[in-house]
Amino acid sequence: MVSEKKFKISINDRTCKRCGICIAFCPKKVFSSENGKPVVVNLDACTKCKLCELRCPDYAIVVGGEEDEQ
Amino acid sequence: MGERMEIRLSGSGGQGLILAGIILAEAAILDGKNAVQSQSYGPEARGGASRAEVIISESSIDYPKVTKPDILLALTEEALMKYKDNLKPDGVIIIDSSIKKPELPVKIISLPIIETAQNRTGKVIVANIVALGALTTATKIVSKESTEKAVMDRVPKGTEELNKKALYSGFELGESL
Amino acid sequence: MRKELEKYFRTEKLPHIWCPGCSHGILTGAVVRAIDNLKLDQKKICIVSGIGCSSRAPGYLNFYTLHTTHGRALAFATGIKLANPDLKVIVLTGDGDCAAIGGNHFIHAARRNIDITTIVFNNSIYGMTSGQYSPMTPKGSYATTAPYGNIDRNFDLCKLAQSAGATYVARGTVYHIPQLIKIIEKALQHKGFSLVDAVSICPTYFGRKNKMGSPVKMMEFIRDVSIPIKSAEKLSKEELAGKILIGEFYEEQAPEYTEEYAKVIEKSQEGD
Amino acid sequence: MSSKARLMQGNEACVEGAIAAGMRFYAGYPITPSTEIAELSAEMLPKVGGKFIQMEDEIASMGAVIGASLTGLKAMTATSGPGFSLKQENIGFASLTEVPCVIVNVQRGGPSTGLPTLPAQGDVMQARWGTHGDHPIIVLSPSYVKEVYELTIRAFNLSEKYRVPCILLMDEVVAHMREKVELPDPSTIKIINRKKPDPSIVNYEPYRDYDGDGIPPMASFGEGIPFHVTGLIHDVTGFPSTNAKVTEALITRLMKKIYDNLDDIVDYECISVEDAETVIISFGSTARSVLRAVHLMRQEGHKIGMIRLKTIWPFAYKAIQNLSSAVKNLIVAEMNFGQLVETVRASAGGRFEVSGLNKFNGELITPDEVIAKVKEVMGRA
Repeated sequence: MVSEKKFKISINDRTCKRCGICIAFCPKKVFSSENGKPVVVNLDACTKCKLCELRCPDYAIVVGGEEDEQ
Repeated sequence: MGERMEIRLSGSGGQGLILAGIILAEAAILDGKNAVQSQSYGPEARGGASRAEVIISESSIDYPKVTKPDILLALTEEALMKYKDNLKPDGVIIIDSSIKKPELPVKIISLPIIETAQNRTGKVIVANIVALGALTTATKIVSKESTEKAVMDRVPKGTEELNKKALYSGFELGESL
Repeated sequence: MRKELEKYFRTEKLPHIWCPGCSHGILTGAVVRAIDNLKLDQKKICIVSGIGCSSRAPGYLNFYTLHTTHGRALAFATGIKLANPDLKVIVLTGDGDCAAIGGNHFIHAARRNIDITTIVFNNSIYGMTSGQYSPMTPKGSYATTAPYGNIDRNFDLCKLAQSAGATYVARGTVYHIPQLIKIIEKALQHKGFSLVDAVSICPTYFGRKNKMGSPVKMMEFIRDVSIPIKSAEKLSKEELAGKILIGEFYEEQAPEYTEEYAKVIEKSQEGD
Repeated sequence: MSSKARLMQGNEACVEGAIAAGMRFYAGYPITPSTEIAELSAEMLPKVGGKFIQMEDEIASMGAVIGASLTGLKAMTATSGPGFSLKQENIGFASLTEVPCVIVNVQRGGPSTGLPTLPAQGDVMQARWGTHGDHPIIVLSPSYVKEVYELTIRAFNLSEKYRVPCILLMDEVVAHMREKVELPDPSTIKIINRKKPDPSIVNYEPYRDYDGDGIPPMASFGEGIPFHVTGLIHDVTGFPSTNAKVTEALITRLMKKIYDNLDDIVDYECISVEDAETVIISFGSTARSVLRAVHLMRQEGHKIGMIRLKTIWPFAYKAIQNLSSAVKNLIVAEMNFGQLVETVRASAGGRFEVSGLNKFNGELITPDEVIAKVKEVMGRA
């Protein structure tokens, strides 16, 4: 699925411990679980509230586009 | 070794004998001698029989405690009873005149120390300084000049005149012998 | 990890040792974000911890960091702060570390109102030693040393801190993370002893022993039982049973210890 | 400043020495018979811009001292038996993390609350092995008030030089007695400060032995180089490790930095040992009783000598090994049930008869008791 959004949500597989918190508490249900691993399935719905990033115990998620990464 | 003199100052806690011991030791140092001062600590120092010890010597002092005093000062009967034995054969005991003179095989000098403090300064609290003055002139263990300087260096600010009066009264007591 | 935060971490030490879903990682992230939001001078920050899961946090953080003995973080921190008041001193501690073995240091650091921010990673359990009850374990909960249910009454650390003399006291949770970051920011800006009781989750020990399910379920539980202080005022004692009160409890400007000691130095040198 | 003789208490000399050595931080908790050290530190430290704090307990005092030292200040605490026991946890921390600090223990009668106002030397082994695990430590013991001053300075110097906690093991007698002391001109006092990292070092590792002398240079919190300190076994970077080789290397280095420098650290005084048949080993105030006994017995023609230990740990093995074979008996005089005597016995390796003169009733061993013991031992030979 090609997103209209100009930003991405990156998930670091190396540090993610698959606790499921990001999936469960995203207000817009942006994530889905693939054997416990979060995958972005609905980027269009993302409002960049960044709660997933703030609540990730393993600093594995970054919500943001290029403008955020500069 | 030479000239090691052991002095024990005894009385009840609160009579200021530890301060008197410190001043005596400082006077000895001013005289150019060595001195060690020690004292009883703890509950004993607050009531009951209390003591301060001073050792004065021309040479260095090894063992720092008094074993056989040359001079014993006792301001209370209780202290006298506790410490009266063990003096050197040529030792001397100075007691306050309020204490009944005991029969002992050493020289005993009875002086109205506490009374003098009361009558001459109006303050019993300086009996320790009166005693120090009397001991200084009676035994000549330290010089009068050094004792006076040591007293003035140690006593609290504002009490210099009172203590000087007490010391001079004590000097007179010792010299009257 | 977000690029601008990387400088605050010893990234080569990650991933950290905490279990999946352990929210100590969330709390450590919150501390770093608060520091970043305030743009504090990284080279002026010293982070001190005691012993336990919480106390591993400083090892991942790129500041002057000190991992001390069990319960003693505040004692070491007090020495650091008094010796060098220019340092911003932050203590990261756990509920057992702070409230049990370190309880005495805690109340006295609060009493002195020394400028230290203490953040308690409060997961209601001794995690590092595998699940014994702490002074913050709710009465009736289970732990490896409370196999028949915990009969100890638990501390309210915020009340304890306030009555001991702390001048900033607040509680947040790992669920209410934006609010918690704000609270930590306020604590860091406060001059004096500040306490943040940060309610955390331990899925591995507290969760399993108390059949609370996954980290997600535990987060949901915290969400459901937390009440802002303002709303709590209208509730009865019965209605408040089992609830976690969150928000800012107390704030006061009072003489700070190291500033008071600076005056002692001045006074001692008068007339020299 | 000209030196001037004055009457000074042992505890007072300790504070004077500490400040001369550069002490700028003191944390403590009141306990007899060490309290004057805290009182005087509280008065004197702010005058030189230093800091004093009375902590909530002994454990906290030791923690605060280590914290202060990590910021670069020379720090000290003082205590007595029960408090010394409480400090042991963090003394271990300072040993492992190599944070310089000075701990004064004015020994009193024990165990437990024991005899708070009376002397003892019952903490000889606690000073060496009080904290758990293998660890380095240096322990000094003064016999004279003047020596309290000198050894307090030396305690700071050794602690800074070797990055090791240094214990000044006093006893109630030497702590509370007042004695004539002439303080030296401060400009003549040798002061040693901890080695700092060379500014050219990139990526400073706080526990790397850069100079090959076993003593890593020490940065301070607040100086700009972030680093980590932990009470866990750590590698050269300062971060925890459970690797067997790392562990072995660390403990070995910690011990070797002391045992490779015995000649620098160990100090003792030999008196009349050249032709002695009986040698008495002693330390602290007990050594003064022994000294008197030696003088008195020499006057009577007895071949008696003494070794007065100023460094107790590491032990003066050489002092025992260097004794001539003319020596028949060693007596260890100490105010305890027999602690240092076991180490002396081990050092003697069967070359000499070793016996203990022990007193543990709250009173100083007297010269007469020393003489009686010597005569008893000589009678046996």
